[in-house]
Amino acid sequence: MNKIVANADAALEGIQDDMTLMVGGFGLCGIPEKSIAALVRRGVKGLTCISNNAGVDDFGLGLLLQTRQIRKMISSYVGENAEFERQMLSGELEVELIPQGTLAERCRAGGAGVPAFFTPAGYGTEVAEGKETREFNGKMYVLENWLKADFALVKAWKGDRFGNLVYKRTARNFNPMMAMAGKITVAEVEELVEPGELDPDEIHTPGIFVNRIFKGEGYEKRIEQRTTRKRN
Amino acid sequence: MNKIVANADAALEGIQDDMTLMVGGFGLCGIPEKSIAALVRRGVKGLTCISNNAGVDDFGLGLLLQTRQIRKMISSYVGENAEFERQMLSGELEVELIPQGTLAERCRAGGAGVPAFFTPAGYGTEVAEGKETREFNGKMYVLENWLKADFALVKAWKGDRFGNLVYKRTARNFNPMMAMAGKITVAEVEELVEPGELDPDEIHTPGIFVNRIFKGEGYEKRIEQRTTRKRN
Amino acid sequence: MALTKEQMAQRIARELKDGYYVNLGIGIPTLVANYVPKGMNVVFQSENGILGMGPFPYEGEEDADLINAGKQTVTLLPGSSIFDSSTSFAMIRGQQVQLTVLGAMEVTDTGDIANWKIPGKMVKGMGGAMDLVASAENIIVCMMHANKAGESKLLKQCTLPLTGVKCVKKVVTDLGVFDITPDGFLLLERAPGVTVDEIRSKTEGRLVIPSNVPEMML
Amino acid sequence: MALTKEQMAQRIARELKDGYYVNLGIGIPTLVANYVPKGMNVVFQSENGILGMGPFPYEGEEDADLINAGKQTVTLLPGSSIFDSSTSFAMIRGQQVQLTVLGAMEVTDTGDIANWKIPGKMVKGMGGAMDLVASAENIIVCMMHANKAGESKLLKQCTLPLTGVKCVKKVVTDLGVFDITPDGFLLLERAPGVTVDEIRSKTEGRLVIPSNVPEMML
Repeated sequence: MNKIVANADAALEGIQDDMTLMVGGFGLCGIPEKSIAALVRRGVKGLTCISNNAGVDDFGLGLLLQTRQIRKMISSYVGENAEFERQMLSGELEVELIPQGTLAERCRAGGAGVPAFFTPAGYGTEVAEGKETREFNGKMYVLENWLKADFALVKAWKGDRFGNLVYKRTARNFNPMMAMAGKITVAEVEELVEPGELDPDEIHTPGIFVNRIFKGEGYEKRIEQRTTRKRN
Repeated sequence: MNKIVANADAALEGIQDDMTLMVGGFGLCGIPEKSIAALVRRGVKGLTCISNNAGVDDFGLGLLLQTRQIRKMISSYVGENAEFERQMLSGELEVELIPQGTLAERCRAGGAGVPAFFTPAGYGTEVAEGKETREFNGKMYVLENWLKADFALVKAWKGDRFGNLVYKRTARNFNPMMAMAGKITVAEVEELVEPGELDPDEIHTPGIFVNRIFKGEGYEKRIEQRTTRKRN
Repeated sequence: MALTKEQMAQRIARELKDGYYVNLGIGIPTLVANYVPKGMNVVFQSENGILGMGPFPYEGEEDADLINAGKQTVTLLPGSSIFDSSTSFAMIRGQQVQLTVLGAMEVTDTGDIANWKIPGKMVKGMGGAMDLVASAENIIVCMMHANKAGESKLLKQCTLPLTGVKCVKKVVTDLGVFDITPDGFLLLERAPGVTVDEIRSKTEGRLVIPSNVPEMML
Repeated sequence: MALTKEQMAQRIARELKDGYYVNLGIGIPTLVANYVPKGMNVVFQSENGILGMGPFPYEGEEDADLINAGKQTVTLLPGSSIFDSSTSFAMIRGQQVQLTVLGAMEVTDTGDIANWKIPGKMVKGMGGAMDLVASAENIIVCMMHANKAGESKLLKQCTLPLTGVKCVKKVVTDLGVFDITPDGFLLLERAPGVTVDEIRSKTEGRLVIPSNVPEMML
């Protein structure tokens, strides 16, 4: 079982125009930097990207917005990006906003073979418009469908050639659910280790969910809001 | 934040007749031995137990069957227990059988605030009788409801006073989902460690799901099917 | 005198109880963490996947892999845990978080809240707000009593698109503290020096004024 | 000569492909693990929470915390991972497992399967079987062709309560190998020395017999 590919370009083999991609990360934390860069090089257009956020102007998914490769974003929060705002207001970019917990659960559902589930989020708001609602134990819920993707692009800290992944701190975020929901899941890691080096009890994403894995070199890991306190 | 209680008897404070309990474990692996023993001492009757299996005659939930404390079992597989069979066939014990994956997902749903979801398991069988079914992408699914419990009794390997838990090997099984779905969740552990000793990235059950925790002494950890191979 | 933002946070901190798990929204709610009473154990949840969030890191110790839901660099306290986004919202929808504090643009006297979208303006998204307000049993809204034009933000009906319906339990503004009751906003406390008349004049929604409304103690 | 159980397992092992994730049911299916062709990488999933299950432990090295879905003590191979039951069935329902092999009491010529309940007898439960058959894209049933009374187990319609409908893709019995096709059981191979006539006489369901039915090679 060897899922290692040489680099990001090899990992994205098969991604075509108009495909739907899931892209891990929260803000700029835990985003698949190398796969995003390779998407720019690949030049595929008309992409639908499912990602909690849309990057900043010159990093993360913002890079794909600059090159107009994204047709539609499915996200929970898309602030902090002037080019995004311009394309959205001009109608070049389609945007679907989904409550963050619903987004996470819809990705998990896609990976878990659950086509639909009820959630209280968005009941009574425009998010629920056109959707089935139902009462359970006196509370109202909205029926939401699974999300799946042609490719899921995720970023982990360590991985092995079976595709087993371990994430670091809050760089975990949406990556595990998206890894589950990709028809083809590409994982980029900071460190490739030998099978057996990761304790089976500590693996966050079992390798079965990952199709291709590669080691990225020189992660920028940009910080969006650098907040600190002074030493006393 | 200190959720440590002295022992199993203190941990079960509040469990009353006719309550619904979730009990972790798969076969005899990862069962909350000490809490089960304390339930026998406590003598509560008329319990509904949600547990993948029902123990063996003289261990696990079998102990509560001997003392006739269980009114109803909700499980996926209940073999290997003569007393269980006797009570079931005589009508003393009510039994509801649920596909294992559906059972796991219904527990998770209870903990995750998802009142219902669609699953393919059981479609076209007696399991789906009386339930709503629906087609998604050409395949038929059954609507299943969440499961919740007055108390969830789980067993972990290590834990801290915040209630953070780490499980060992396949003793994990149903414990994490049940920990999520208990109104009050009681965790018994082999080792109590100081907060900070468990790496935050390696915690399987975040403490928020656990209400009480105690260290069990002298685990039997009985093996149901001891299978080995000879050394060459 | 209307409360400062710091004083609003200070007042909300008095709603904390020992053993609470708390989710603080972006803005003034974040400041509440600075006023946890000494000796009280409160665990902060950040919906991007942290329980046991600590203060900002010391300069030079920022970790790009460790941020809060506001994308700020943070630290972890002993006993903290990290989890994925679906588990994070599982605990939110599963009502394991005892207190949620968030900002709002409008709140109604039945507990409806609007805080994510202004028609005609760039919409950034609801983030986790809709999940939080639809799930939490104990939601405190923290906001200015009136907008910059002087119009009340405590309304009979929201004019903006809703974030959630009948969910807010308590409102803390720069002028006072209000419970949402079947009869409307129940005035519990006044900011020091603020009169009942001023509050009445700035509240568009149904307002219930008890015979004695104490000044808040900070 | 009808196949032995070991030979049935051996035949099924020929359905394995490099890189497959495989779930083997209790009984004869478990034996398939002994016949993985040399050099082929196959990962075994156990629905109680293992990927990369290894052989039974050496005597004295049994770990009570490490069992398979049949509750037998097992070992882990390098690259294995452990997960909870909901994640395990997430991968099963999510169709990440490429091959599922399980036993049955009855199979129909449309792919229905019954393997969990005999009315009037003690019912032990379906375990994970209903999830597996409802989800897997590639299900091979492994069973004796006829029951102890000599009655066919390859039927037009199940007489026992169903485990799943229209899900079985292939059946390996002690007499032959069959694909489930729109026209019924398509006889692909005969057990060595078993005649087409014997198979026809022992098959109650619709049977399609090609002009040439090779003997199976083991």
